[in-house]
Amino acid sequence: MDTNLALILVLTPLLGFLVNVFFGKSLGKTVSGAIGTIAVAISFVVSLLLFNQITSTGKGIEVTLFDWIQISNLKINLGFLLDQLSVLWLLFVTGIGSLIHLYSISYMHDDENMHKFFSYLNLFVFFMITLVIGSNLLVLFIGWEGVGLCSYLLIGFWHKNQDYNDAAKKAFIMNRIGDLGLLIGMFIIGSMFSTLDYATLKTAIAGASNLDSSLLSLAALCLFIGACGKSAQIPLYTWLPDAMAGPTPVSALIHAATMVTAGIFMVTRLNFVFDLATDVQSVIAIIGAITSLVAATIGLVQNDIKKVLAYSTVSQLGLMFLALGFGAYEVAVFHVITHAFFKACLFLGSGSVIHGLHGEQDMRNMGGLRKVMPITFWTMLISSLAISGVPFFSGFFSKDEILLTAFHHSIPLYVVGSVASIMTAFYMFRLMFLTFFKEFRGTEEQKHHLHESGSLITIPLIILAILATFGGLISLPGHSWLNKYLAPLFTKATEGEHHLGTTEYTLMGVAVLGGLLGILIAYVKYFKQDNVPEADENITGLSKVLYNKYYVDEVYDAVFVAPVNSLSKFFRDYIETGLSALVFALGKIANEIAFQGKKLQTGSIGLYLFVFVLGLCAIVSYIFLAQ
Amino acid sequence: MNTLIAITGLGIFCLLFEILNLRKAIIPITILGLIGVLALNFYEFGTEQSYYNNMVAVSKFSTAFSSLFIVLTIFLVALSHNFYQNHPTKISDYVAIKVFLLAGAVAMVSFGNLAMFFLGIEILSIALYVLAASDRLNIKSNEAGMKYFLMGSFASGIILFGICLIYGAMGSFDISEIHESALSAELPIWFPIGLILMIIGMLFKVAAVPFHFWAPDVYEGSPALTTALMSTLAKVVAIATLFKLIAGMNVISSLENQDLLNTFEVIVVIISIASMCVGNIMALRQVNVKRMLAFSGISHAGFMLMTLLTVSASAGVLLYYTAAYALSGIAAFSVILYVCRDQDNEDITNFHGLGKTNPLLAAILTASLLSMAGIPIFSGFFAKLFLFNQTIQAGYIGLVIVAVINSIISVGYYFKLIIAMYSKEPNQERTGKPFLIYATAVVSIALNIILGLFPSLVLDLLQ
Amino acid sequence: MGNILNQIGIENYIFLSVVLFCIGIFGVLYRRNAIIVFMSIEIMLNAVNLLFVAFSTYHQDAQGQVFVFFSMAVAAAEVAVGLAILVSIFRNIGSISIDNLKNLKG
Amino acid sequence: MNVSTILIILLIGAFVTYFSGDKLASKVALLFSLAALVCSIVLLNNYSAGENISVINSWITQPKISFALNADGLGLAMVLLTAALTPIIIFSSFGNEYKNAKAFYGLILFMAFAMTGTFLAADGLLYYIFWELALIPIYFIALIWGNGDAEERRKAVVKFFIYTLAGSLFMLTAFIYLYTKAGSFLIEDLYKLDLSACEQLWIFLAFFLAYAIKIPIIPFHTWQANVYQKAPTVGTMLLSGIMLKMGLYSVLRWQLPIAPLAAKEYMNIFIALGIAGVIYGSIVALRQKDLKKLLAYSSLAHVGLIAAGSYTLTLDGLRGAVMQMIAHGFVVVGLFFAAEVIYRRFETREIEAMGGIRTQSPKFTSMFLILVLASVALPSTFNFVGEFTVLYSLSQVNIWFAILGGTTIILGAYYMLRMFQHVMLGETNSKTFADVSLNEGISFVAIIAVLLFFGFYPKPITDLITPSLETILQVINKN
Repeated sequence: MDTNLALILVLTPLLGFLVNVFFGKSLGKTVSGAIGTIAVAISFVVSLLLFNQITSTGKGIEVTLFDWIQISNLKINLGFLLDQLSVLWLLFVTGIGSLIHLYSISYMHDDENMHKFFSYLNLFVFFMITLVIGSNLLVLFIGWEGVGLCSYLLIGFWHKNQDYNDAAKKAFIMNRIGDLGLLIGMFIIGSMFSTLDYATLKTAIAGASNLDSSLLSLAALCLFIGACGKSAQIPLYTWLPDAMAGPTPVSALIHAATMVTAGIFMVTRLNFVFDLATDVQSVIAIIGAITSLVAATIGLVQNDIKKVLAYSTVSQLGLMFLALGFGAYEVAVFHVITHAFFKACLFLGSGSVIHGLHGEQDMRNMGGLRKVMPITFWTMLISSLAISGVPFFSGFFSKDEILLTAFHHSIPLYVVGSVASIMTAFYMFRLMFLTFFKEFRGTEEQKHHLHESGSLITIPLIILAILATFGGLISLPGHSWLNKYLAPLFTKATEGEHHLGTTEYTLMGVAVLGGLLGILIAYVKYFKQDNVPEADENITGLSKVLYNKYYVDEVYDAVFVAPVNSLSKFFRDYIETGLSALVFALGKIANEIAFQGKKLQTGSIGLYLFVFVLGLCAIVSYIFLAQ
Repeated sequence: MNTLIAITGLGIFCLLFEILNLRKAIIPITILGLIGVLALNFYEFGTEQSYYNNMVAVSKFSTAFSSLFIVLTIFLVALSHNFYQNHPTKISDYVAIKVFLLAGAVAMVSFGNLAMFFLGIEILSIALYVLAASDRLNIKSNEAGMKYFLMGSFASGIILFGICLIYGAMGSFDISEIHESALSAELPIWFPIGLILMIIGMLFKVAAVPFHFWAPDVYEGSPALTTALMSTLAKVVAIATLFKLIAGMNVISSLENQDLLNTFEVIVVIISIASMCVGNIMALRQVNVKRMLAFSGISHAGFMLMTLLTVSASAGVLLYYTAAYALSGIAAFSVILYVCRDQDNEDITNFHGLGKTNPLLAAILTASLLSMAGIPIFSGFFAKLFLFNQTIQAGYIGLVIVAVINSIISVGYYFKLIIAMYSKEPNQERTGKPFLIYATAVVSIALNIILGLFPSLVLDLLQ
Repeated sequence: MGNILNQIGIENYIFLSVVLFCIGIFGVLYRRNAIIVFMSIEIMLNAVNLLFVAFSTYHQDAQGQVFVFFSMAVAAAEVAVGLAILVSIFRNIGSISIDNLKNLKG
Repeated sequence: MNVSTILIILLIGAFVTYFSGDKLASKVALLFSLAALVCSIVLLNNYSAGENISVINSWITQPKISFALNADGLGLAMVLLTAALTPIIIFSSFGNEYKNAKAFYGLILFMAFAMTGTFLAADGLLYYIFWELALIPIYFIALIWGNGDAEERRKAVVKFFIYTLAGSLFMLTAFIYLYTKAGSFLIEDLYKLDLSACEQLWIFLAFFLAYAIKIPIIPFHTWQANVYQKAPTVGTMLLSGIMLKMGLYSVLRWQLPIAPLAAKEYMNIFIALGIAGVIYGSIVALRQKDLKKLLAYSSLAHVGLIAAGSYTLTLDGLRGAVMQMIAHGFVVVGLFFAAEVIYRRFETREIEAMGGIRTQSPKFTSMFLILVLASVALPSTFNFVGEFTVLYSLSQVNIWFAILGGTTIILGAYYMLRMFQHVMLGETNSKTFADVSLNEGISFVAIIAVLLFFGFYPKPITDLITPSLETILQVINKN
């Protein structure tokens, strides 16, 4: 029964993928879209059933299909583990997934390769589900690389444009760097505990006496590198902003709501490992904090609406890692969920705007859209309030939890986090004001076609906006349903449960004020004085550095990519030719000797006989000498 | 012994046919006769006998090698049909000379007395002088004949001197007696010298460095068929005789004087290494195929000389090696004869595109070259293998490594020819499929491959 | 007969014929006229023949002298062939100097 | 019925093909190769049923050489690889017209015969003979039917032949030396020998020379890229798909068990060489202009990893190596075939001249992409299973080996995706590109099916090879 459920859960998206690949073109756009959406919707229903089951029984379901890879000391089987964590993830992956599929039916309708788009999306959902419900690290790795592949395919969806392809390639390779880390981590864990299975690993670690903690920390660090790759943390974050080359629904689904949270999922999954590696945890916290700040600062000055959202995603992910670093896994998970809601909503909203403006993404050419697309406006406004941490929206609770935890562990990181969230509030409302208020700054021709998007686009927006509003209720400070729900996962006493004392309230207040402050600045700067960001060329000073993302890409190019390429050229042109010349040289030498030897063969009998006699004398005299 | 007589008789018959105007019949009858002789020889195989107070001593060794010589002669006679088409009057002479030459060869491997040995050599050599110069009007042929004659007779002089010194030391020409006294008596110093002189003379005949200079010039100058004879029959005879000389007198192993033995082995090692290296390297830059094969022959002489280090054990190996080498040589030369029928030279360019015009002959030539290069399943490979095996067991691993390096070099020039045949465009019409040439080529290469598949056939004959 | 060898030791015969032999060799090496080269070769052979005879006396055994006949006959045959070749060369290039025989080389 | 049947089928096939004339040759060859495949599958069943399918007859009495074919799991796995790839390769060539086709296909079958023999031979000399025999057909295939400037080609091919022959002749010397010790060429007698460390070192090196050139391990790889480029694609497939594996297989079968002490002593050096090959190959592959050359260097990188895995002397290493051999065999054949498919349409192998193919040929694109992803070892392809196992075994020896070897994951993705981007993606190409024909499609699908199936379910292969690998390890660790 459970097996069948699990299989239905996994295989329906795969089925959708196959159908769309083989028959998509003949089925026609709407049908293939419908198929894709239904496939994911079915998995969503199944996840609901499973969720129901889990909450009632309270313990996870293990499904083992068959042995996969045999290695001397560890036997890896293809199996699923459906417990609180994975089912929770399933819920919002498939849920938001199906919403975004629905959205895409209308959004991608003008694209000739719509069936391909849906098949990729389904494939992505398939791999994401595999990632989430895998019962051991290697099955997770299948999904892990699989979603990477799908993001590669979807970023490069418009493959005629080589820049997009570059972005896709970049994403894949940067993920691969992380994946190597993940692999190494797996190797170390495998050799330490001779298992990669979560359950056995947990018991093994719990039972293990005198662990080699340094080795374990190394493993944890490697795993974290993997997480960095997937979840776009410093130093491997630069691919995510470029990934906005993909169609907007992709950005919403993969690069905001689901795939990028895989890193958090993995760390939460292996919390029992990370708990033992405290030094690595602090590394995680620091990196998370820095990432959130850096991304936020860059986000301040971006003018591409999707870029802003991308950087805000990076910075939000940073906050989540901050929480993870303090071992407050459930807090991170909480923020993952709320973030999934409002960030998906924001992306879809921006998508609807871009759709309305026929592909215009630069906020400097927008404005005044409030009247023409009210639904988009309101939904996005709600989400922005949520992300800025305005009270009683979902984001308020989750972000607050994180900052609280940070405050309890380390004041500096708390400060960094708070600054980041203030900035978040600012650039989000900068976005809102530039996009929706004042007069329209685009071309007349665009102005003509301005219209609110169709119902297929607005319905998901509304649903997500509602979730973004009330999502916080799942973990109200004080009595959190989420914490209880996740409790069985964690070995240590759960962190987030703060009894609400004065400090907490003051901190809340501070956070709220910070958020409002950010909004206020944005209001003053872009509504009262209604200045519009300058054109690229006359951006100067600090903002130029920020606008160019601290030139990180350029640095990476100079430090890693360029050397490898020049090295490759060098090898190709010199080492290779040199080596083969070396081999040929042997033959050349022989030929040269032969050439000289031919001169000896003069054809004169006298010489021949002379040599004959010489040889004779040599031999005879040798005999005498040897005697 | 009977073999020897029969062969001589056959020779005389050939001359008689000329008188009786039976030219047409000469070649078929000679071939049949030789086949008969071959049968006779097989019949003699295994009988250990000596005739005319040990002038001729028939042994397994002698009969085995005689059969090889006879087979080779059959091929050569078969080839001569097309070769001498243009001047039919001479054909009887040429065939007769070949047969007498064979008689000399048989005498050389079955001598029991140095006199017989000397006579055998001279019969062979004189016949070869004649054949080398046989293309009277061609200066090259004259020059070849002259060179071969001068150096050959010089070498015979050396050999004669050697025989003389040995006689002086031992007071006898009889191998077995020499052997006896070599074991017992205190040897005068000129005995080893005489021995060395004889060996040097034979080394000249097998064209080992540094006594090899004649070979390329003579091979190139002589008519192709003669070259074929020299590079297959003559070389094989010489090396076999040298082997028998050393083995038969058994002086080397019986010398109680150890350091003389070492001296001898050092000399052999040096000469064989030198021959291999010089032969192979010099062959790399040759454009004339006959010349190239001359140098490859020199290198093969170097290989064969390795058997002298393990005289007691390696008679079978030598037989196998010579058979493999000679058969591939015959196959190669029959193709060369066909290709260069009406060319005035034998340059590689003549072989361009043979793979397209005559795939069969091209394949045969390729096979024979591969066999010479020692690529598996052709007998050449097994010959090398057994040789190396012997030599390593005798402990000369360094020598074997040099040999291995040489066989790598040799591939270089053998493949030059193969490439010419397959990857260049044909540059001439090649008409006619002379039956005898095709037959010879096919049969000889077939024998070569059979030897490769069942080496024990030959290898175990002389155990 | 033995007394001769008593008076003159066998070594002297050997030295004599060795000297003759070397004269022959040098003749072959340094003379360019084919005929003279032939003669030098004959000298070599005859040196050997002399030694044969000496040895046969020394050993009191006739084989050596018999062998001399062999070698003489052979020498005759050789020279016959040699001269024949020489004649055809002379016909073709009108000279008997072996320095003209250098077409085959390399 | 024993293993010699396959050899007989292939050999007869070679001759029948040659005499069947140019018209029929390809079909006949395909028929016989399929027969061989069926036969090998039947044999596999008999073997797993416990039937003895080995052969041993004495052949040459002095020195003692016997005609011994021994099929254990490892040998059978490689035979299956050969038997499965040969029909695919032959079938893939149906799109091309070869002059003198009868000789061409005859040679292909003969080569398959020789390679199968190499995988089965249990007598040192027999093995050597097959090993050399395999060299001759590919030499002629590359020489006669190759492409590019004739003079260049000759140089490349002759270099290849002499180079490989040089290596193997030293192996022969080593074998003869072993014979003088053991008095027999039979593999089990050679296994029984216990040689001094010094002897083992020299023998190990002699073998290594032969295998390093064949595999090839850097710095002995200089023949590879040129020959791959010049040879006709069929030849390239045979070389890269099967012939390389001869070298790797021989490492497992002959080199390690016969000279275990040396293998253990200098393990790290040879692993390091292999990994150096991985990095070097990947980096050189980055900037190749010629598609086939790029693939050649990529396969240099992959075999480097396999070699490293085999030299770890751990069960995982050996097992991973074998699985990687099979996986790489299939994927590289597929990739070269893709190159050929492009060449049939565009008449070029220059990457610059390509691009913008995806819009015109969705089917081809997806197949090509799957192959590319397989070659970068995406999980759920067979290559991942192999690569994971090998890397794991390396990590057991030394974590740094795993890290350095693991760079193949990154660099491989880099050059393969770069290649894919410039070959397939971008603005629609001006030249029209017809999508894959049915024949081409079949070959691709066959390869992809194998890769994906074993990617999810490698158990059959693991079960097949593990016992024989364990016995080999026992020999290695006997003292």
